Amino acid sequence: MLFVGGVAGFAMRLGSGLEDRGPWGYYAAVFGFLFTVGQAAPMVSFVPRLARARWHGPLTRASQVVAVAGLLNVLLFLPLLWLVPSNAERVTVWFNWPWGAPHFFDTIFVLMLVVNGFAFLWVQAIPDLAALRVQSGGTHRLARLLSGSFIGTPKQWKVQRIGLAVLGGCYVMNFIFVQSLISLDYVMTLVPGWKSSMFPAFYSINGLLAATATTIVVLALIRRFYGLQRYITVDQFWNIAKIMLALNLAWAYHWWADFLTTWYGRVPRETVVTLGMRSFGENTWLFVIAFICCFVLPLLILMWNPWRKSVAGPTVVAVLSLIGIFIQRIIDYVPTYLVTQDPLDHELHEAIAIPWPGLPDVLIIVGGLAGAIFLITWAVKALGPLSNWEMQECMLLRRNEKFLNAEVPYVIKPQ
Amino acid sequence: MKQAAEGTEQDTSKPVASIGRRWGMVVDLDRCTGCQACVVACHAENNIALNLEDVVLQQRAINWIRIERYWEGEYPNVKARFLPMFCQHCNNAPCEPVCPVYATYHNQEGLNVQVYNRCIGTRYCANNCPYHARFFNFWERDLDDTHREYLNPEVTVRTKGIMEKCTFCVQRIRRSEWERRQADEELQEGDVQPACVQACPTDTLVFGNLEDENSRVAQLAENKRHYRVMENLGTDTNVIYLKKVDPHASETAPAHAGTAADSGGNSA
Amino acid sequence: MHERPRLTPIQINRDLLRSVLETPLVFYVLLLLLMGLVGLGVIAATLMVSYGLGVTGLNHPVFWGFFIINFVFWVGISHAGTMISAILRLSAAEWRRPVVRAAEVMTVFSLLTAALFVVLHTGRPWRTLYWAFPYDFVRGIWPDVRSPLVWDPSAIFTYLTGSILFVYAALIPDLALARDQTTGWRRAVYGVLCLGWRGNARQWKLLNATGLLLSALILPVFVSVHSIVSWDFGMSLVPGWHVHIFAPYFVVGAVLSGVAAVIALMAVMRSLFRLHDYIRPEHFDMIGRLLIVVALAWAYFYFIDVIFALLSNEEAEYQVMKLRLSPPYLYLFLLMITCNVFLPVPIWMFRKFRRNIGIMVWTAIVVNIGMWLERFLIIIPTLQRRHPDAFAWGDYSASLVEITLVIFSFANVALLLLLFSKIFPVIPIWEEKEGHIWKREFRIGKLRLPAIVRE
Amino acid sequence: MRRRDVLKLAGTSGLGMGAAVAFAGCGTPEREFHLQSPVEIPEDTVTGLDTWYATICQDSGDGCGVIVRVKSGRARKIEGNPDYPLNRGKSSARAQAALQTLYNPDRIPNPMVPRRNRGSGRYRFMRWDDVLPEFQDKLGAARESSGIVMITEPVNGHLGMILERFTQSIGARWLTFEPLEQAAVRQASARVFGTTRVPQFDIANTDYVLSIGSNFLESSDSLVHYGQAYGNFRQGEGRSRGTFAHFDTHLTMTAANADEWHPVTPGTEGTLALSIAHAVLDGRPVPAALQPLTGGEGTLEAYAAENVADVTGVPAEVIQRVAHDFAAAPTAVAIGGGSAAGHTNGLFNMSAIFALNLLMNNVGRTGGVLLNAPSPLPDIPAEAPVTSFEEWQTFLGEIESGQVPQVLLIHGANPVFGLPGVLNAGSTLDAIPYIVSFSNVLDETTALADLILPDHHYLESWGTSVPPLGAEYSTLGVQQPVVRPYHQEFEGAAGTRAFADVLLSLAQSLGESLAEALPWTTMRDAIRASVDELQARGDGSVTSDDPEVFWLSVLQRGGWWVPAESVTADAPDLTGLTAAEADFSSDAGEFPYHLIVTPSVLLGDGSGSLAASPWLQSTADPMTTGVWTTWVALSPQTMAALGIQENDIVRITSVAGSLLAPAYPYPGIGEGVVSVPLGQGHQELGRYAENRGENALRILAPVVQEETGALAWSATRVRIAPTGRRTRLPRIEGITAPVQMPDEKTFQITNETQ
Ligand SMILES: Nc1nc2c(c(=O)[nH]1)N[C@H]1C(S)=C(S)[C@@H](COP(=O)(O)OP(=O)(O)OC[C@H]3O[C@@H](n4cnc5c(=O)[nH]c(N)nc54)[C@H](O)[C@@H]3O)O[C@H]1N2
Ligand code: SF4
Ligand code: SF4
Ligand code: SF4
Ligand code: SF4
Ligand code: SF4
Repeated sequence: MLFVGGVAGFAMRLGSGLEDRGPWGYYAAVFGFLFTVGQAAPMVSFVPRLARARWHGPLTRASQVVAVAGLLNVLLFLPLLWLVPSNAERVTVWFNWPWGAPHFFDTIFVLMLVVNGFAFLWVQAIPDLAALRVQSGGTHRLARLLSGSFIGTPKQWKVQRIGLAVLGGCYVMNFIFVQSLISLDYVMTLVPGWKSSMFPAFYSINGLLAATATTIVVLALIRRFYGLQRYITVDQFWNIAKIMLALNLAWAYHWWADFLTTWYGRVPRETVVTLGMRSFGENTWLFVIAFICCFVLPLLILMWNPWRKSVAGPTVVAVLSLIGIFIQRIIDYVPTYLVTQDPLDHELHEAIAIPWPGLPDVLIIVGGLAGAIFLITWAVKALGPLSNWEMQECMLLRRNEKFLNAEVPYVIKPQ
Repeated sequence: MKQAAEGTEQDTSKPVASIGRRWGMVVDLDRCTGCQACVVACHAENNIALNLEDVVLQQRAINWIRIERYWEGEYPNVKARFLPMFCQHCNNAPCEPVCPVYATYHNQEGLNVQVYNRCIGTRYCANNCPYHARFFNFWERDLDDTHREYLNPEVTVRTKGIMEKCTFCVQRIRRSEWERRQADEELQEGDVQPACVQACPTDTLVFGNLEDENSRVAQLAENKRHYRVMENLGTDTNVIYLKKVDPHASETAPAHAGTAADSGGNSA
Repeated sequence: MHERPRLTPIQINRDLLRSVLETPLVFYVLLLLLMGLVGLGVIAATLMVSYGLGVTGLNHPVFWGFFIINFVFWVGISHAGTMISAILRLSAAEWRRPVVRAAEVMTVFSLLTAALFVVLHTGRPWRTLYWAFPYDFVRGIWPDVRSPLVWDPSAIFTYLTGSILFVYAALIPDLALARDQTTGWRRAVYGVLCLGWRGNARQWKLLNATGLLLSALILPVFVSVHSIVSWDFGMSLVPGWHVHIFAPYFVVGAVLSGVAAVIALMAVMRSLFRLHDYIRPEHFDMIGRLLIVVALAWAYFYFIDVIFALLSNEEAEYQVMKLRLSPPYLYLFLLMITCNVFLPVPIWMFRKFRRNIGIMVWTAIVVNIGMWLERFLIIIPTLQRRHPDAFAWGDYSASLVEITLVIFSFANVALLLLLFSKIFPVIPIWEEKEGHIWKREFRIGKLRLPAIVRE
Repeated sequence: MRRRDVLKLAGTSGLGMGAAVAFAGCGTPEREFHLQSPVEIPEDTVTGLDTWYATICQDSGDGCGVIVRVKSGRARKIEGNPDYPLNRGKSSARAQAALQTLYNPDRIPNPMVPRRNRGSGRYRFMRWDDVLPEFQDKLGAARESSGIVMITEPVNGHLGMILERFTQSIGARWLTFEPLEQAAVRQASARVFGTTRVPQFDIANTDYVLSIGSNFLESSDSLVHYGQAYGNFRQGEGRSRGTFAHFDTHLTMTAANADEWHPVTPGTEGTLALSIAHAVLDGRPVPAALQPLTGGEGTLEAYAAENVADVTGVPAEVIQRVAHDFAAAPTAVAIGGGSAAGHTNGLFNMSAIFALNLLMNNVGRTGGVLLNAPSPLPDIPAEAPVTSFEEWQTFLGEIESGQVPQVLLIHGANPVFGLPGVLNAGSTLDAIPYIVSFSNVLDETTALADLILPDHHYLESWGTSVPPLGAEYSTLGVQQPVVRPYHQEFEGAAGTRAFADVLLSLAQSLGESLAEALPWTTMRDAIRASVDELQARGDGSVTSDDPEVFWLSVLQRGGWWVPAESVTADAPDLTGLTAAEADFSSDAGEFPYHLIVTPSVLLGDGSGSLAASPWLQSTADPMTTGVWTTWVALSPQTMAALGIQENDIVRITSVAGSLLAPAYPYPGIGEGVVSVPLGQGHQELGRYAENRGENALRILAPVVQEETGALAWSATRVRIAPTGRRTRLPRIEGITAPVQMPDEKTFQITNETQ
């Protein structure tokens, strides 16, 4: 229903036409947020696997299932193609490429990322779906459809593992690439004179932070609503919280590098955008809130061991981080879409204040979130909240044993 | 002292208390003939080390003021343009915050001051100066022969390892202040003439107190031909140029072009 | 397969103290050679201080040259220490054990060398005390904290202090061991140095806490040091330097060159001190995998930098990039990206190559060549084309003095490492023993699999 | 020598000298300088304050007034004299650099004789008392047989007067040397304006300047004066901006400052001028004064724009448009000079150009051509006589054929350096048995001397100058010593002596008519006598009843001047002038390029000791920014055709010789012309000048302008060949020619003239 409300909001916006992208700022922010958040989460399952730490078992499904929101993301993306000019009317990374830039190519890349996410999810879920297929005697249609003839021979496992590794690796690179591209084509190059090389990286860092934050939130929700307290323990939260804290710090670090370089240089065409519009100046309060949510509060909360080594602490911080990222997206998209100057100008003359969202905007925000949550919930239901085979693998290779007088975790290293 | 340039919002708030005096220079490009009198006058006044041939070949020649010559167009419609360039005494100087030892700072009269005995020669300030106005002493100078006879005793002789640049002939400013002080008077318009200003036959260079509305320099600075070099860097210079008048130019050369529309001369 | 051999503590002691207790001929040969190179460097530096910076190839506009390149390079190498010790210690990675001390010590020595270059490159080095010391020696004027050149020594000396403490704290048990294994004046010296270590539970607990605390504290320093060095360039207005991405870009580059240097160092130690049981192919394997990520991250940042130079719509930046991409710099550019990414990363993708120590050493050297060239390409072509005022564009060619001093820097670090290895054991003996204690085997099905304690 | 007492300015606290002095307020600057020196202070006290003394700059013969800052007995800075009418407080690069010629480490400090032979390069210092008697004897002996030759630069003022009388009374032949002779200009001026003193073109007040070949901003009669005028011409207050059109063989510094400039084929400047005249007349009949130029046709139809476009290289519509603008301007002036005067048809060229002023009827009017004020003293000439090249050829020919003079006296001239190499002036003059040079640096001609009696530097000696240029005031500029001679006479050393003083004391010793003609013992006395005459007039910039006070005040001011009475000149007389085409040294086949030698704004044509000043050597040439050496400016097309790269050393060969120079791709020159700057190529002249660059005067072909006898120094053709060698040309602009960034132009232009 909320999603339908969101569609209504979209229709209202559509009524005012696609010529002027000013009113579409919030819509674009929602897209930016969902795209980042939705597509980021799967990376969290890939990275610990790479490090062979063996605590990540419970969270793989939680993180990867968020990728199904990609469907919504693609739909949200399409109207943006009409909102932004082609590379002939602005200075872009496509330079003078004569056709299709950036619209056609960006669509391809976005689709590629989404497809990659789905593929990753699918490959990861194959053994579980196979188990489901066998358990249900072949009646579960989805399982039968998606798991094919997987029965768990060593060769099939090997192929699956390689597929997982390759898809995971590609996914990380794809993600960073596409986020950087989106940040350039749909945000930065729309503003005349704004050429901060930090921005794509910062945008991607927001994404990486969103990865851990989303995973924690989804994990917490799954834990709560599926009653999986025995499987999803503090361990998972604690380990991801460490990564998340590092990313919160990285977020602040990247912002600070951009800020310091701009502020120190005192070049008017840089300060008007970075300082006047995106940090201090017109939109100070919004930025301060984002800063507090993404850096200050997470640092203050996760500094303390009891709060870090719990379930609630990281979850709270994750939610705060997500709020901060959303505000950051608003700061990214809304004022840049309200810029009326020609993108080929040398300098932005006036920093733009972010207006309050109108009713259509609120509907779109709520609707977008609702739609994404709806898709994710459905996928969790369809595929299951935990990945059985990962859980089993982790439990096999990581166990608590006695050592002298204490009980310590041992990690078995077959490689 | 806020000096907003036209068309851009510049926050140039330098926390330097003004004492009602901001030294500035106006350079009228329509007058300069390229005769180099200013260059030699500056050398004579400021004890600049001799630019011997090997120093020039090493690209270490020191010329606090230089006449930049730009080509424009192609034969036979070729022109040469002369641009006197020296330290612009920027109110928002990029060279100042980067000096680790406060050897260069902005004083209350608007001058960008170079303190020789404090400079340790990191050369960061020279990298950061957009106008290439700073010069470094790579060698120790040889003053054993007769060249020390005509040194100006009011100007320090710099050893190796020290950065130097145009000072707006600060020794002349101080000297004129002292002379007026002996007579219990204030500095007046026309009292101070830096060496280059004094030598220039065409009156291209005009010096004075930009804060004094009645001074010639302040009035010329409001001339409708006025502009600053590299204005968009936000350096807020105290040197203001008056555009060259060329009745045959197709349009006023834009300071910023969205695309490289205007001919910029030969490519390097 | 886990190749960890079975070693007794006595064996470990003997092997790892060998470099301290015995002095083979090759040591003297190396010592003389390195001291010769260092001596040449001292002569070159004296020439420079007497005659002025004219003996270098620096000119107007290229005011910074080989010395700054070298400075940034060595600060970059110094990042290996923390990367390996602190991060791996905090994440309890098992394979760090033989590597940590060598990496940390290399950090200390490369930082010292880097600091030396900073002092050398100034016009009046005998006055640079004014700058490095936060005290108003004369007339109540303190160093200007607005300047990145003041942040530099703060960061470097903080890092240096932290690293020295790190090294020293981890050395204590080994010094105690050395004390126990030597006699005479050596025993006395080691005795004093080990601060009365007895090896009881309380002391071990303190040592662990120290290690963890220092690791956690030094991590932000590690990130900040090379960020601050990058801001020597980032804070300027020079087109090509005023790049916002410099901070993380430099940090990643530093990690890349530092870790590659550690690879080379480990291989040298392994062959020189016959430590084949301790430094095993699996270590190189792990480092190789880490390097893939780092190299790709570096490539991402570099790619962004290049794109933005072309994208900025500023002619001056475009001219800088054009200069970098025209001969002769074009060849250096191609060499650099080949050395940093296109050659090593595909090699590192394969387990077989990762476990081949010879190949790893070559890729490490290649990476460091590439990183030195990267700093060169950041500094020199940019200064040649500074700013839209084209009247003073110029060129640069390094002089013999500069080249000598660069070689000197390598010789200096090598010499210091050599001397260190003579006095202290290069592999933390107690960590090795700890690793042996913490391992165990498990049976799963028909396999006996090794395991290690985690956290 | 006694210290001077200089009166404090009236108005500041006087020291009760008793007599009043009045300064007439003509052309006074806004602020007076405190030219003061305490009276009655003992000799050796160093006061710690600096003092300024006024004198005349002698670095270019223009005679600008300068003031010199002296502190602790050393000259520290030279500035323009704000009072002096010619330059009104402004100065040039050369004036500033006089400090370095004064304190030149290679100055000759004592009288010298060569150790063994002439030109051995090793000298022995002598004392004046030891050498003067012998010199006097030889002079006396040669006087008997009329075998004395004196070679100097062209001088005016008191030195000119003294030399004139000296050479006349002693029966010496007096030759003056001007490397790039301006005879065509002077004679054209005589024909058109009725006086050989080239008039002042009133650029400051005119609306349109049409210039053909002239280089009035870089080397002329007073580039400082014309620089000031140009500044006023452009943006002077109370007047609208003037327009400046220039025609020249290539883009010179003067051309660079024009609103439009057009290349003209060398030698066709006169044709161009007549074409412009034709367009200005626009069908009206040719005035009587210009009739001779029509060559008997009666009309200038032959010079219609379409007819001459090919031969001059200037498009017809340009000629017509410029002529139209020239004629339509409220006031306009036509200037000529430079290489146009150096062709075989130079007189024709210059006359045609100057005649354009007659068309505009602007002679004697503001904004037009102003005749120069006469010298204030009847026997002190404003003009300096110049010996023509033909005479030089004759003179050298006589020596070669056996008529060898016995004594040669040289001062201020360097013919061995400046004459075309084919004349072999060095070896010819070497035949003279006794050569005495008064130069204070060892130059190429002085290297032949048997006795060197070094002169003071002009900052150390007395003299006067009647400025050749100046319509407003009749001026006598007084040059006084501002410092004691750097090489002074006392126990240990012999020191230098003023040239004029040596001559005067010789005149006294040689007696008879000489002593009568030159009744003074020192130059100072001679000047004082003239100044007393001026005092007696009772008018002018300084008046006083007391001659002593008058004298001191004149010294303080730097001279005396009075507004000019109206000057009469002869009527224009162009009869006998025929339009002629320029001849060249050789045909275009073997020698395809015109060689245009350009005197440098810094180093001049190489005469004098300007090349010994490191400042002048190291200051950028305004057009190429080259320093310390000679180059050849070639068009990029020429270079491509010859396969030459920038910095390649090329050989430039004329019928008279060849020289080597690095090639500089010059955007402002066409394919048929090459340009070489003058000023270098010395073999002597000290450590800063020796053995660097090339002297292009050496390879000038000995082509003579028939009507004037002057050297046709623009008539040389050359060929160019690569040598395969390269060098690095030291340039201030660095290694690449700088460009403007299109998005951030440092040099900005507007096309609004208001
Ligand atoms: N007439 C006379 N002459 C004498 C003597 C005498 O008694 N009478 N005494 C003789 C003796 S014994 C001596 S030691 C010498 C001393 O000779 P000087 O060195 O001349 O000593 P002072 O005159 O006390 O001070 C010199 C200058 O230093 C300045 N000054 C003060 N403080 C500072 C500061 O912190 N920094 C700087 N840069 N300048 C400062 C003062 O204003 C003064 O102008 O004179 C000798 N000559
Ligand atoms: S022009 Fe250069 S040196 Fe002068 S103040 Fe500005 S930045 Fe500093
Ligand atoms: S060169 Fe001197 S003035 Fe410039 S930054 Fe270094 S210390 Fe400061
Ligand atoms: S103001 Fe003084 S220091 Fe500056 S350029 Fe002119 S003469 Fe030189
Ligand atoms: S003195 Fe005046 S006219 Fe001559 S170059 Fe300098 S600024 Fe230009
Ligand atoms: S123009 Fe001649 S006379 Fe006048 S100042 Fe310059 S050099 Fe001296």
